[in-house]
Amino acid sequence: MKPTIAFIIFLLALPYSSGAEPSSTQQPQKGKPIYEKLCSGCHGVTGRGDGPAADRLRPRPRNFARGQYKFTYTKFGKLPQDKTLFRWISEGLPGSSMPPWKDVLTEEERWDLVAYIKTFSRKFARAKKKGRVPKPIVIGTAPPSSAEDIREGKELFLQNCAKCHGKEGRGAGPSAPTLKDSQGDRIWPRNLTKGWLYRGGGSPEDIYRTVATGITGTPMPEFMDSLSPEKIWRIVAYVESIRQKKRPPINDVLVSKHMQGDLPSNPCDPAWQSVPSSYIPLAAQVIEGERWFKTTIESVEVRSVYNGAEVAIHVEWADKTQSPLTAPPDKFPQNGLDALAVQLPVKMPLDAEKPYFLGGSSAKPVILWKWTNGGRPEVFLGKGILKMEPLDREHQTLRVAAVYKAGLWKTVFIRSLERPAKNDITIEAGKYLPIAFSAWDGNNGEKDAQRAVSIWYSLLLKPPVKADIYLWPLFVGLLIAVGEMALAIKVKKEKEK
Amino acid sequence: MKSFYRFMGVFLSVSLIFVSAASAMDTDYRMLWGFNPRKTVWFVAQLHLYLGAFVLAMPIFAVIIEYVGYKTGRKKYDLLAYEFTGLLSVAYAVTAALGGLLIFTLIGFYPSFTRYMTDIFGESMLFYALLFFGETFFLYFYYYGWRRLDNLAPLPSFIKLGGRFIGAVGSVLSAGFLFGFFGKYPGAVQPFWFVFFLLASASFFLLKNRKGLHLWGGIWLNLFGTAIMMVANSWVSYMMSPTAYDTNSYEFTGTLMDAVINPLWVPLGIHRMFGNLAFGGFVAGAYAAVRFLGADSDAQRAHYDWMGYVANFVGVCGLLPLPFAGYYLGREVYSNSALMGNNMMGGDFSWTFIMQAMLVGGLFLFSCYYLWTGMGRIPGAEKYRGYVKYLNAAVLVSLAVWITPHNMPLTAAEVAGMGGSQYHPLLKYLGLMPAKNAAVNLIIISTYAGFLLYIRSNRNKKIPIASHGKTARAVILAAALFCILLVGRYGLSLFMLDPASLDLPPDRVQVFTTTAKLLFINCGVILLSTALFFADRGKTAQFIYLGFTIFSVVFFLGPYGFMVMEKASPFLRNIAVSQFIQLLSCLVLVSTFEIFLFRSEHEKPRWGKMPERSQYTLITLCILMTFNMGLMGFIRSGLRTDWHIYGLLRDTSEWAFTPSNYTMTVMVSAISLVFLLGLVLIFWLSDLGEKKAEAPKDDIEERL
Amino acid sequence: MISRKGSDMAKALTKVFLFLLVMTAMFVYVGHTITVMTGGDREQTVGEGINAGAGEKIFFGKGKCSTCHSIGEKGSGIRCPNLGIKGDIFTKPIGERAVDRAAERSAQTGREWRALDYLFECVAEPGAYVVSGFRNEMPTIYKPPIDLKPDEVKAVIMFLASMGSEIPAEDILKPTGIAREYFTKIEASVKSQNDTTGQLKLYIQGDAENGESLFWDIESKAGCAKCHSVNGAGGSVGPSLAHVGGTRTLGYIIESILKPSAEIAGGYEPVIVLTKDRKRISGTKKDDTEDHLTIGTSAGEIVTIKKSDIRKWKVLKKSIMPGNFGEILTVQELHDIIAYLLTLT
Amino acid sequence: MKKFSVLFTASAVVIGSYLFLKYFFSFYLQLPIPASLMKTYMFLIVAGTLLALTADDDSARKLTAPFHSLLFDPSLRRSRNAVFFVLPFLGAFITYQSRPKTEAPVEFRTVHPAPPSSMTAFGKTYNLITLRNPYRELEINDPDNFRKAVEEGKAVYYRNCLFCHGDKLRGKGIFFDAFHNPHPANFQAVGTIAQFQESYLFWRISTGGPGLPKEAAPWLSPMPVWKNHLSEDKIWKVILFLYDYTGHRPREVGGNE
Repeated sequence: MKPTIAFIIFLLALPYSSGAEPSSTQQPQKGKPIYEKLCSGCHGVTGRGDGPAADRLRPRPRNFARGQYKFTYTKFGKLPQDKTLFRWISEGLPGSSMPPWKDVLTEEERWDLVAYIKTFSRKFARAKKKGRVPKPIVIGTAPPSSAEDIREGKELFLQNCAKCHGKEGRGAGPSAPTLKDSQGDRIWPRNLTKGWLYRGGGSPEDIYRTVATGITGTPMPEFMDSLSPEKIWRIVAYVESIRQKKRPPINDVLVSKHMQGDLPSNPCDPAWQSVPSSYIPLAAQVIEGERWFKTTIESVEVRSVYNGAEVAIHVEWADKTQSPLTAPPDKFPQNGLDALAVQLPVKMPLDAEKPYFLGGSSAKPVILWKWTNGGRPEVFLGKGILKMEPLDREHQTLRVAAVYKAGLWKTVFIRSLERPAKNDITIEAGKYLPIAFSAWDGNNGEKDAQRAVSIWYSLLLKPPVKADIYLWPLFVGLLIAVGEMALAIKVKKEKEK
Repeated sequence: MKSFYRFMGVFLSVSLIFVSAASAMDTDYRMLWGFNPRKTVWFVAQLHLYLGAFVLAMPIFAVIIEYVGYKTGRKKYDLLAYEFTGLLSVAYAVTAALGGLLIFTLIGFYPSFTRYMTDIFGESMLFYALLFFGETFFLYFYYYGWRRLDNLAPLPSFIKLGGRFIGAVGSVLSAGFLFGFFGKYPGAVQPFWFVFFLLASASFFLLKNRKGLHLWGGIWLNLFGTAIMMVANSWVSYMMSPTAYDTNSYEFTGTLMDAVINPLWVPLGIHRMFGNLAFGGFVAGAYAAVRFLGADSDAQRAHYDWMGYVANFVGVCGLLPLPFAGYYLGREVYSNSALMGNNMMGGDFSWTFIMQAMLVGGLFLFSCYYLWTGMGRIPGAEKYRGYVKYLNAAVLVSLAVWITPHNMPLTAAEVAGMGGSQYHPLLKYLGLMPAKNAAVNLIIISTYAGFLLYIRSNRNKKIPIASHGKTARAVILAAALFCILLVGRYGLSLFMLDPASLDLPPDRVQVFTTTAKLLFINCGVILLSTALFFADRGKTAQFIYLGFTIFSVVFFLGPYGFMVMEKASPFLRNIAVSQFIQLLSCLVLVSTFEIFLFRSEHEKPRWGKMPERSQYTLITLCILMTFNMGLMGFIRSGLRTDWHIYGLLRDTSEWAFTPSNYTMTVMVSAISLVFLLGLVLIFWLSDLGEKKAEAPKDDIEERL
Repeated sequence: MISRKGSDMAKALTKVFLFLLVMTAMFVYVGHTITVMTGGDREQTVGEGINAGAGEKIFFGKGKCSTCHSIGEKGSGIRCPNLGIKGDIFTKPIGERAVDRAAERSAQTGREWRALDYLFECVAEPGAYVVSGFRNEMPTIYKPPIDLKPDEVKAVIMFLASMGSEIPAEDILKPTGIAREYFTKIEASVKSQNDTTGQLKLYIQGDAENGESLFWDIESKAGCAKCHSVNGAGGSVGPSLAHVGGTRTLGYIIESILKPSAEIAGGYEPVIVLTKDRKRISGTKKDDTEDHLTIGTSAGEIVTIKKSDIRKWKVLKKSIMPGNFGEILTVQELHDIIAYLLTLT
Repeated sequence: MKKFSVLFTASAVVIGSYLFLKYFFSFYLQLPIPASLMKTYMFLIVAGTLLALTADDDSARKLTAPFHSLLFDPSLRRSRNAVFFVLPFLGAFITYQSRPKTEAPVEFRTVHPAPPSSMTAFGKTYNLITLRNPYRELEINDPDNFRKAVEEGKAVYYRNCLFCHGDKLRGKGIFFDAFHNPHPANFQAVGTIAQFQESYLFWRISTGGPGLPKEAAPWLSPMPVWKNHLSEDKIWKVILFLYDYTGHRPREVGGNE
């Protein structure tokens, strides 16, 4: 018995063991080979953030030679503590290309690595010489927040943060398209609603730290001098309230609900709120043609309903700018068009064999419903990612509506279930229809093959629910109740005995 | 009344056979009253088989118990045997009637198929009907003669002498079957008929006194029953493995005997006999359990508890060899048609076999459980209580391995998680033959170990070897010799095996020698443990040999099987045989030791002191066995896929497809329900006609 | 005994009965779960045409190849050689392996073997050159109980060849050389099996020429051409018989003549029409529009009737083909006609 | 508390086994355990625990004691009523939960399909049976240049492969979520590159997803056709890097056929 419990405790405790104090014997020379094997691909052998992968990553890998570190517990621009570096090496920076290394490297190796990284910048040696020890800010623990705090936090947020992060926190503030970091690279304010992508960690203390110390080397300033800790905690409370903590689960089936009457054709129709959404992660199109590595559109959220005649697909995604911009910034003049395409096969596949997920092929083409900001929706026959042939517009029954608001595009695609032309697909209820998505962020310079893509998912028009899924539970419940009754009677009799 | 049923049953069967042979058939399939032919025939045939199994098993059961009573001189065994025989007559009549119904449905629904079968088997069908008269005669003799022959009054000396003479001559003649003087036949045909006729002849030695005469009648009742089963079996097995046909025209060209002695005839017969024995035991156990639950006095409870125990014991005796009989049958199916064999284990029926594994595993598990709960009624069993959980764990782990499929059902998300592969990288190995073999062997060993603990519970006084007589020593040495011969001979044959005979390249001979060496080591361990036994280290001897067997069968040959499967897969079946032989040797030797190791203190078990759940265990065993038989029937019939007679006569009806497992469970459940309810009815009917015997007093050791 | 102490026994029986029901429910539940998990009721997949895709379906379906052979990680059969890449022994897929094996066969027999020849040999005579380490236990797949047709055999070979070989499809469709020999063997075996099934083998002794004249002579007792066509000639009331010898089994042909109603060819449903002027017209339904019904009568004419003229009409279960050929034809004449039909491949 | 001990042991064993199976597979082996199998095993564990604990009367009584006292103990009246009230709803809820769900149709694919005997790329035809990595011999003959080639391969990897196959070559690059089915290959696992000859990798890299044979579902794989983006040279070098980084050895040509 006891061993059992001990074992369970042991199992539960397993993932949570990690040290935090630097080992006394950090050896940079031991860190060097590790660095060269594991880190130099991105950060470069010389630590200048110029590894082979560097220019294809967003954000660029850290340039250690500058001695500027982003998420530190020290004041803006100051050198970080060793244990901060240790933390980011161990846990990685969520949402960036920096993975956690604690599963590969021992604690000692990671400390050695910290020591080695510090040798790239002379600032550390100089500071050591002068006996300057990095002073961490005081954070404390997050106070409990009330609705009042959140409201006040929102006020503070609108005053201090909304210029870049936007009123809704999606990073779509007015100055968002103009930002660059200290190396002159374009940089986007964080979309604060997607909480699992916070680079510097997602706990309230982490958020406090970022607000208080800013992010060195970026336009994110430190607020610890201008705002009192209480105010910062209120901002944290507000940010916490708008942030979705975990990435939604990925579901391979997009379920379309049956409804009576007309489908909601307005993307902002409140009816859409009651339809469950599916989270579809997108990847940059790194596969064909002019490849593309730095997408800004990380995912789309899809909802769908249908009635006897039509199906509506509601696609929603975060985009920090509505492109084309009315006034593009001088520094980054790309000004393409935002767009989104829904991809379907031309024929319902009879077995597992589908068209090529990336735009089809000439042997097995796909249908693309493409909406472009400011243009008319078009239907293409896709025979490859770059071979999209527009289909005759007359026969099309596709309608698209789109609304941009506070960093969020919402679009609705509505089409008849019946195929509008012979060479097109009839959408049938109860069948798993392959479906895929492509998205373009114009202000990020995306067009044609340079876009974000998804793999195939399944769209299922779920036939209306039958009553028996409620009847069975009712039946079982009643059955149990009757059984209980019998038991109660028996117990009573026995007690009387 | 009963004779009327019986008469009607036999008459119906015989007349219908003639009708079927004579009727002019102009159509292949017919629908009658809108019944689904396939399901109707399925239903009737399975019901007939259930009752047939019951009717065949009960006499085996009764005769064994009666013989035990005769030898030990304990009256209560005799009464028990009589009680069971009383169930027989009504069941017999119903079985015959159902057989008639079956033939009628076959003629009705499948006329041209029935005609085809009649063309080949017509004569044996007539013979079949004639056998019934013998069966009926001996049934009457056995049942109604019981009271009159229930004493040891000697028979006239000419009968005694004649009996001995016939017995001696018959035994010698029957040996002729073994050595092939009456024709050479493939597979186990010769040994089977040797045993059959040996039993028939040896039974004459019993003709010493009146009780002996009665027992003789009982044995002949069984012989007729077996013969009837074997005749009917030949039809069924012929449908699976037809012989003697022209390979171009696919027409039957042989004689009746060619068709009867088809490859699966005897394997199926052996499997059925053990199956019937287990079935009979479990049905009788369930009967006792129901009587126990409804009993109104402690005396009755004690009686039915004891009855349930005996019945379960017989059931388990039938159950233990069943996996091996099944393996033998399966192997013959493979040899006869690799296609059919593969469809059985890896094709359409792989999942049905997973269900079968669940049921058989359940049988073993609940048999063990019954023994464990049974320890509660034995004083002195407390000291073994602690082992129960380990045995339980061993059985469960084996069971888990046994029912893990190779190709497991996965959701799309799981498939994606494994990169699109349909096999689990690790668990797939549990689905392969070597793992299954190891698991089955471990289950049997664990059940056996539980049984050992059980019988040891009230035998706690060790007997020193010096106090045994010569006979005891001789028996032990004989057992050891038998085991050494068994294991060593097979080891030697593996050692000498030519790789070419298994179509293997010469360098794979190493696999053979490794296995052979293991068997030789086993012989050494037999010697060692026998020596230990003679040095008064009996428990250690048992422990060493059991331990070695577990190591060798489960932990060595189990994993080794995977290697063999990769490198020399034809040898895998020899591995399985090695496992079986070692296990058998272990059961024999350890049991022999056990007999001479302790003296029974005769601390009486407290019969009747059993919790209700143990009785439900007996009922569960009966239900599981019934389901299992139905499921096996489905497999046997389904293996022919869309053929009436495999490869010879195609089933072109619209019901030729293989039904799903769900359809199977629904059908089998329905048939089982009808059968079990019918059984209650039969018990009730037979109860009506009987004068009530006094509930026997416990443990009256009454010499006959 | 039950009746005597009724209450105890009745209670026990009730409990046991409930217990039995619970066990049964569990059993059915397991069966249901397993059936759902394993993809519902079993269906036989049949490939269409002669191509690798069809061959794959046959491989995993009707041909039952996959019960013994796996392809790489796909399938669970282990008794026979893996046809993909697996472990140390099978480092090449079957198509590629066939090249090596063919070379070995050439060395053994002194004839020139190609990969294609080897594949045909594997199918036609599996025991001829068994892979070392495996038993010679492959059944003859073009004989019962698997009973593949020659085209299905070709499809399977095409599927095997598609894994790593470069054998052109035409070579498999029209095999030459050693492959041709084996294919001829397969065809011969299938044919002899078809022609001699059961008692039907009697019927091959007819005179096809006489049968042909009976078929085409409308005035004769048979006069099949009244309704049936061959290569465009003849009537169009019944189905065309242009390829009946090659596409239908002998048994089917005989049954269709003697028992025309047993199975009615699709598109030739017999109808009976009662017109408003009390005329009965029976025939096969050729076309059914909103206002017209076109039927081919048993006399061999095509009649179009206005729906407005029809009082009643219905589709029959009985073929309009005369069912009395068994009576009006002599056995010899019947054999002759069948012999002629068999030439129509 | 004493009388709960047997019940507690039973629950501890069941829950412990569940956690063990879950942890063992998902953390230790990093493999999913199929839900169907998990269900079966848990059924066996629950049944086995019950059987073991009811095998003798004493522990059976102890096991049922809590239920018995729940039914009969007057002081537990409230709990009894609560349990009686909750049970039907619980049953109904479980039934509702077990209604058929919409799951994507299962699509099996062959993960490591058989390669063709030859392939064409870079204007040449390669015989994949005899094809060797031209840089492999440097490993013994010229270790310095071999290292150089590996370093060049590393650069290729970080510029091209990193995004899917990840920093640690475990197949968990930044696009892992988006390309989750089929997911990028994990080169560290023993079942991937360690199983193959270098020519196999050359084939897979050069022809990418669309070059897969049908049984491997070429329409699903996002693997680019690298012969369109990389030179032959770079492909061979990146292969060197994959083996070098993971410490695996390529399978030697020939085997023991």
